[in-house]
Amino acid sequence: MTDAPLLPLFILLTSLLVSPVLFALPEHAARLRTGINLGMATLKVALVAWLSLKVAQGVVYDLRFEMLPGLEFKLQADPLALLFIALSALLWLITTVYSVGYLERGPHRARFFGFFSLCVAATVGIAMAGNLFTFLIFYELLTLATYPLVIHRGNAESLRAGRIYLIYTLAGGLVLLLGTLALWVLAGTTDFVPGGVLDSVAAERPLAAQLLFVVLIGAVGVKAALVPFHAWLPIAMVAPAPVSALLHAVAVVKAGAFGIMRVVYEVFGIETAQALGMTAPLAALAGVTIIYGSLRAITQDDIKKRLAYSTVSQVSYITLGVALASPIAAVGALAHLIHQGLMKITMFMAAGNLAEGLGVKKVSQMDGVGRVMPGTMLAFTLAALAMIGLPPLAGFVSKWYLAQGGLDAGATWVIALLLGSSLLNALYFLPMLHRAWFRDSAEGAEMPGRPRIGWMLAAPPITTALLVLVAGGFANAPFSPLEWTRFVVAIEYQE
Amino acid sequence: MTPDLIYGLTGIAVFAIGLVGALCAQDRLRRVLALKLCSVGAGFLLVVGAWRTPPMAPDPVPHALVITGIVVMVSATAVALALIRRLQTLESSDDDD
Amino acid sequence: MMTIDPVTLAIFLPLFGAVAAFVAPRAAALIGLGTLALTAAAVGLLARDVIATGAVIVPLGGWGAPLGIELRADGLSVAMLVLSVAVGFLVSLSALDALKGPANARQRQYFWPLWLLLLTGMNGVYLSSDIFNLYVMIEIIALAAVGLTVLTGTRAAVRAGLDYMYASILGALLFLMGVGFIYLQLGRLDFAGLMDAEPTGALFAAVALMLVGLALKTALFPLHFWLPAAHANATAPASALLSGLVVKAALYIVLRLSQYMPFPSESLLTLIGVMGAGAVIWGGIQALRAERLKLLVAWSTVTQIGLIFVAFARAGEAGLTESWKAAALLILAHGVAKAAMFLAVGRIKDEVGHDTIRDLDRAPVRPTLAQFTFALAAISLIGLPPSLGFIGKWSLMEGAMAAGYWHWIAVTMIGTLMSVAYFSRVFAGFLRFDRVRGTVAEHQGWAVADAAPLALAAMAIALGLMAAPILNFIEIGYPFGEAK
Amino acid sequence: MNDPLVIFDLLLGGAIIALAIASLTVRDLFAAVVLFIIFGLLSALAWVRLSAPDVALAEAAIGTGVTGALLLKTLHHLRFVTGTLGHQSALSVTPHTPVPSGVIWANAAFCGLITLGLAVAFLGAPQAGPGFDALVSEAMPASGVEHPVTAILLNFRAYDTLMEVVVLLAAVIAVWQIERGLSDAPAPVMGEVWQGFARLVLPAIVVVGTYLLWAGAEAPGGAFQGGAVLAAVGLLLLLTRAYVPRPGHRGIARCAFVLGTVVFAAVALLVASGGRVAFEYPADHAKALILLIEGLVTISIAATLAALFHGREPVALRNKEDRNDT
Repeated sequence: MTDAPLLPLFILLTSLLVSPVLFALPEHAARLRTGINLGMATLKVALVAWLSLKVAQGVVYDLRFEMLPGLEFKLQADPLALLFIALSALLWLITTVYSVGYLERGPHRARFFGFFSLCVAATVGIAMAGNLFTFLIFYELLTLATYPLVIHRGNAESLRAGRIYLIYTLAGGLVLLLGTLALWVLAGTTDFVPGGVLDSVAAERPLAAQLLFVVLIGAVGVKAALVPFHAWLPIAMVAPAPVSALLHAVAVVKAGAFGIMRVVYEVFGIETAQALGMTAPLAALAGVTIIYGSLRAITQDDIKKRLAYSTVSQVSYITLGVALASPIAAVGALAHLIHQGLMKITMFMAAGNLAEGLGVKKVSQMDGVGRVMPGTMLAFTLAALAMIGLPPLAGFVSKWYLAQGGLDAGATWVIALLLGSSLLNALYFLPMLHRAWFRDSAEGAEMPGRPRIGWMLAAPPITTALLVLVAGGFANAPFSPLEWTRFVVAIEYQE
Repeated sequence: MTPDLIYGLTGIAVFAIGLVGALCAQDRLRRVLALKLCSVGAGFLLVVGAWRTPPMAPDPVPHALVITGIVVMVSATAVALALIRRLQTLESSDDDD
Repeated sequence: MMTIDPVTLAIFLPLFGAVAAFVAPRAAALIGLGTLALTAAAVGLLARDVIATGAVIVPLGGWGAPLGIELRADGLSVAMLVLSVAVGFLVSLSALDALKGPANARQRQYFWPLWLLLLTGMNGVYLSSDIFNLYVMIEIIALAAVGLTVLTGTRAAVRAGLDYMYASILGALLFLMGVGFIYLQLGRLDFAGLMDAEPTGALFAAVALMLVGLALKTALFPLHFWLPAAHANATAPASALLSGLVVKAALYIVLRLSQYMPFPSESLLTLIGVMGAGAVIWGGIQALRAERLKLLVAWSTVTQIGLIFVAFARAGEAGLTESWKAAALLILAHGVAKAAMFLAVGRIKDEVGHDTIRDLDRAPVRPTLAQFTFALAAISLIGLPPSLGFIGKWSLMEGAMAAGYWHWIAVTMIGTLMSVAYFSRVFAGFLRFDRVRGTVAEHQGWAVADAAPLALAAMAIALGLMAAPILNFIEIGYPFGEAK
Repeated sequence: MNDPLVIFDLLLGGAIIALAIASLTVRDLFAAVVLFIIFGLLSALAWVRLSAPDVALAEAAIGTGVTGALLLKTLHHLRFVTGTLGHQSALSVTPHTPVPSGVIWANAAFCGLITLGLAVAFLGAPQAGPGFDALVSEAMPASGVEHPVTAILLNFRAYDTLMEVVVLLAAVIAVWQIERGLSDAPAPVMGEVWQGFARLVLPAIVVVGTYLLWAGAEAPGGAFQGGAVLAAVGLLLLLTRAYVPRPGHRGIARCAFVLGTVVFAAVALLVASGGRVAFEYPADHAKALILLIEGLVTISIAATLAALFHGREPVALRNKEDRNDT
C-alpha cells in the first residue's frame, strides 16, 4: 500500500548520516559543508512534505526492528509525529542558513555542524518514535548531541553551564529509563497507542500507575523545563545564538513537551490519566510554571535569559493544553507547539543579530536599536506581539483555543491564567519594543553606522516572522498547523 | 584417626598459614613463600582425597593434578621472583622515574 | 589426512602462533596478525557449526568426561571467543602503531608471544568444561597478563605487576582449593558432574573458595586493590587487552559456575551484590578523584565489574535463569568499550604527551578522533542508548524490577550518574579552549592508528542494535546437557 | 598395628605445620628459605605416606628443589642490590611500610575462621569418596603405558599437561621480558671444592634423570620429575660457570623452550584423523608417541627450569644503556 515504506527512515537519515560526513570535513572546506548542510536540509523539507501528503491520504508508516526479545525499535509517522517533524525540518533549514552566517569565521565549525545535524536527527527520531523505548533512545541522543553545542565556546562559563545541563538532562534520562522499564514490566509493551496501554494496570494497581505517571512526566518535564526542573534552560543560554534558537526554542524543550503529549495521550490515554486524577495536578503545575517563568522574565536584563524564562513560561502552555483534557484545549496545545517554535526562534535569531551586529546583549542597551536594524527589530516586534497574543497573530490562535478548552473542561481559572500571563508577557516584551523603537540611543557614539550582518543573518528571522503572520492569519487553510492539529486531536481523542 | 584425616587437616592448616602470610607478610620474598605454602596445602587436600585405605590403590587422577599444580606453581613463583628482582634493581637505582 | 575441528583450532592456532612469534621475534608482528586472522576464521567456522547444530563437544583424546577433558562450545562460549578474537584483532592492529619505532623494539618482541599465549589461555577458558583445566588456563592467562603489564618496564609498572602477580597466584590457589573440595565431594571435575550435585558443606566451601579466588582475579571490590595500578601503568594495547579481555575470563567462569553449580544460598548472592555495589560506588569515587586519565579508566573498570556482579546478585531465587544473560551482555559490552577507551587514551597520550586530566585542555593539540572514540566508548560504559552497555543495563534493571529488587536498581542508577560525572571531567578537558597557549587547529592528531579504536567504539554502540540476535546466540546450548 | 603409624602421622603433620609457621615467622630470610625447603621435603614424605610417590617426587624435585634454588638465588640478588651481602643475617631485604599489628591479628582471625569453616567442610565431605578409580583401571589397557599417573598425564588428561608445559613456556617468556640487561648481581658461584664435586656428580644426575623419565612409563617418575633432575644439571652447569649463556645461544634456547610444546601439540593434532579427535593416539602407537612426547618435553622442561633459574635473557652488552636496564 505504501510506495515508499522506508520514507520515515530516509527522513531520519538525511540528518543522521550527514553528521559523520560533517565531522570528517576539514575545517576550511566551508563551501562544501554549507552545500551539504543546505542540500540535506532542503531534501528533508521535501521529504517531509511528501510524507505529509501520504499521511494525509491515510498511508500508515510503521518500521520495526527487534532489539531485545519483544522490545522493538519502532518508527512511525503518525500525524502527531509529522507535526513535530515538519516544524523541525523547516526550522532546521532556516537555522542552518542562519548558523552559516553566524559562525562564518568561528572555530570548530565541523564539530558544530556535525552535532547540529545529530540534534535534528534526534529530534526527528523523538517525533517518530513508535514506542517509549525508541523515544528514550533518541531522547538520550538529543542530550548527548546538544551538550557539545551548549559548551561550544569552550570557556569556563560555558563548561559550567554544560555540566548543569548534562546533570539535569541525563538525570531526567535516567528517570525516563526507569519509567520505561516500569512501563515495560507493568504493561508488557511500551508502544504508543492512542488511548493508552495502561487501562488494566490503572484499574488493578492505581498507585503504581500514578507513580509511573509522576516518574514519566517528571522525566520528560526536565526537558520541557517544567518548574522545578527548569533551571538548566536560562543557564544554557551561554550557547551560540543559533543553538539557543533552534535547540532551546524548538528541539529540546519541544521534545520535552512532545514527550508529555505522548505520555498523556498514548501511554496512559487521556481518559485513564484523568481517571487516575493526574491531569489536574499537571495542569496546576503547568499554570505555576507559566506564571513563574513570566515573573522571572521581567527581572532579567540579559536578552537571551529573558527569552529563556519566556520559553519556560510559554512551553507550559502546551502542557496546560494537554492536561486540561479537552479536545479544544488540545488543539490549542498542539498549535502552540508550532506557533511558539516559530515565534521564539524569530526572537532568538533577532537577539543573536543584535549581539552580532551591535554588541547588544542586554535589554538596557536596546535603546534605539530599531532604527539601526529595522528588519531584525520588525521581526522581533512581530514575534513579541504574537507572544503577547495580539490577533490575528499565531500566538493569539493558540491562546484562544486554550481558553476555549479551559471553558470546555470547566476550568475557568484558565481564562484568568491566560489573561494574567498575557499581561506579564506584555510587561516584559513591551519595554523592549519601547526601547528599540521609541528611545534614542543614550550614547549615540556607541552605535556603529551600519551593523555588519549579512543576508544570511538578516533573512531568517524575517522569514520566520512572516510564518508567524501566516500561521495566524491563515489558520484555517489546509495543511496549516491548526488544521493539522485538528486532525491529530481527532485521533488522540479517538473521535 | 586415619592418615587422610590427619593430613587433610594438616593441609588445611598449611593453607591457612599461607593465607595469613600472603595477606600480612611485609617482605616480598616471604609473601612468595606464603603463597607456596598455600599451594602445598591445596596439594595436600587433593592427595588426601585420592587416598584409599590400603590395600586399595589410591586414585591416580588427583596425583596427576597435583603434579600439574606443582609445575604451574613453580612457573608462577619464577615470574614473581623475577619481578621482585627487577623491582629491587629499579628501586635501588636513583635515576628511574 | 588431518581433520581438526574448529574448537581445537581455536586454542591451538594461537598457541602455535605464540611459539612462532617467540622463536622468530623479527617476524612477530606478522605472525601475530596472521594467527589472529586464522583464529578468527576458526571461530567463524565454529560459530557456523554452533548455529547449525547447537553446542559442540570435543572429547579430547577420545576418552570423554569425566575421565578425559571435553571441550565444549555453546553460544555463550563462542560469543566470548568472538569477543576475544575481534577485540584482540583490532587491539593488535593498533599495537602495530603503538609499539613502532626502535625504542620499542623490546616491547614489540615480547608483546606478540605474550599476547598470543594470553589468547590461548582465554580461548581455553571459554571452551573448557573441566574445572581443573580452568585452573591451568587461568594460570596461563595470569603469567601472560603479568608479562604484558610490565612490558614498559617502569618502576610503577613493575610494582603494579608484582601486586597483580600476588593477587593472581592467590586467586588461582583459592580456586584450586575449591577444586580440591569439589573432588572430595563429587569425585569428578567436569561441569556435567556439577550439575545435579546436592548442596553440601564441602560444595559450599568449594563455591565460596572459587568465588573468592575469581573475585580476586577479576578485581571485585574489595579485592580490586591490584587492578587500577596494573591497568593504568601498562602500555596502551596491553591495558586494552587487560581491561577489555583478561578480567572477563574470570567473570566468565563465575558465569558458568552460576549456571551449573547448585547455587548457594540467597545470602551469598546478596553478599556478591553488596560487593558489586561497593565496587560501583568506591570505584566511582576513585574515578572522580583520579588525576590521570588512564587511572580514571582503570577505576571505571572496577565499577563495571561491580555492576556485572550486581547483575549476578539480582538473580535471586526466581530470576537466576535470566540474570546470566544480563551479565553476559554487560561482559561483552564492557570488553569492547573498554578496549576502545584504553586505546583511545593511549592515542591521546601519544599526541598530547601526557594524560593528566586537569591539563588536557591546555594543550593546543587536540587528537579529535581519539577524543571522539573516547566519547563513544564512554556512551556505552555509562549505558546510554542504543549501545550494548545500555542493553545490558536494561536487562539488569528489567530483571531486578520484575523481581522487586529496588536496591539493585538504585545501585545501578547511582553508578550511572557517577559515571556521567567522572567521564564529563574528561569531556570538559576535551572541549575547553580558553586556556590553550598557542593556536589550536581542530583536526590535529588524526592518524591511521585511530581507526582500530574507533572501530571498536563504533562496535560498542552498534552492537546494541544487534542485541536480540546476540541474546538468541548466547542461549544456544543452554541449559547444559542439551548438546549434540 | 595402626598406632605407631598414627603417632608418626601426627608427629609429621605437627612438624609440617610448625615448619610452615616457622618459615613465615623466622626473622632471617635465609633461615626462612631453608626451613621452607625442609617443610617441602617433609610434605613430600607425607605424600609418600599417602601412597603418592609421583607427587612426592615432583614436590621434592620441583616444588622444593627448584623453588628453593630460585628463592635462594633471588635472596642473593636482593642482598647484592641492597648492599647487605656481607651481613651476617638476611633480615628483610625489601622495603616495606610496617603493617599495624591490629591488621595482622584481624587478618589472622579472619583466616582462622576460614580455616575452621574449611575444616568443618572437610570433615563433612565423604571419606574415600567417589573418584576416578574405576574409570582409570578400566581405561588403563588402552592407554599405552602401565603407570596410571603417566597414563593420566600423557593420555587421559594430556590436554592439561600440554597446557602445563605452556605455563612453563609463558613463565620463561615473561621472565625473559621482565629481567633485562645484564645482571648486576654476579650469580652465586660455588667454591672450588664444590665445582670439582659437581663435575663428578653431573653424569650421575643425568643418568638418574633419564631413568626417572624412562621409569615413568611403568613406575613412579616421568617427564616432570626427570626434567627437574636434568634441570639440576643445568643449575650446576650455570653455578660452576661450566656453561655461561651467551647472546648467540638465544636462538637455541628459544627452540629448546618451545620444543616440548610444539611436539606435544603437533602430535596431538596429527593423530586427529579418521574420526579421531585431538590427543586420541592410535592404540598401536600410543606408547611410542607418549615416549616421544615425554622425552622431548623433558628436554624442554629441563631447559626451561634452568632458564628460570638463570633469569634474564642473555643479551649482548652494546652500550651503557643496556647495562642500565632501559
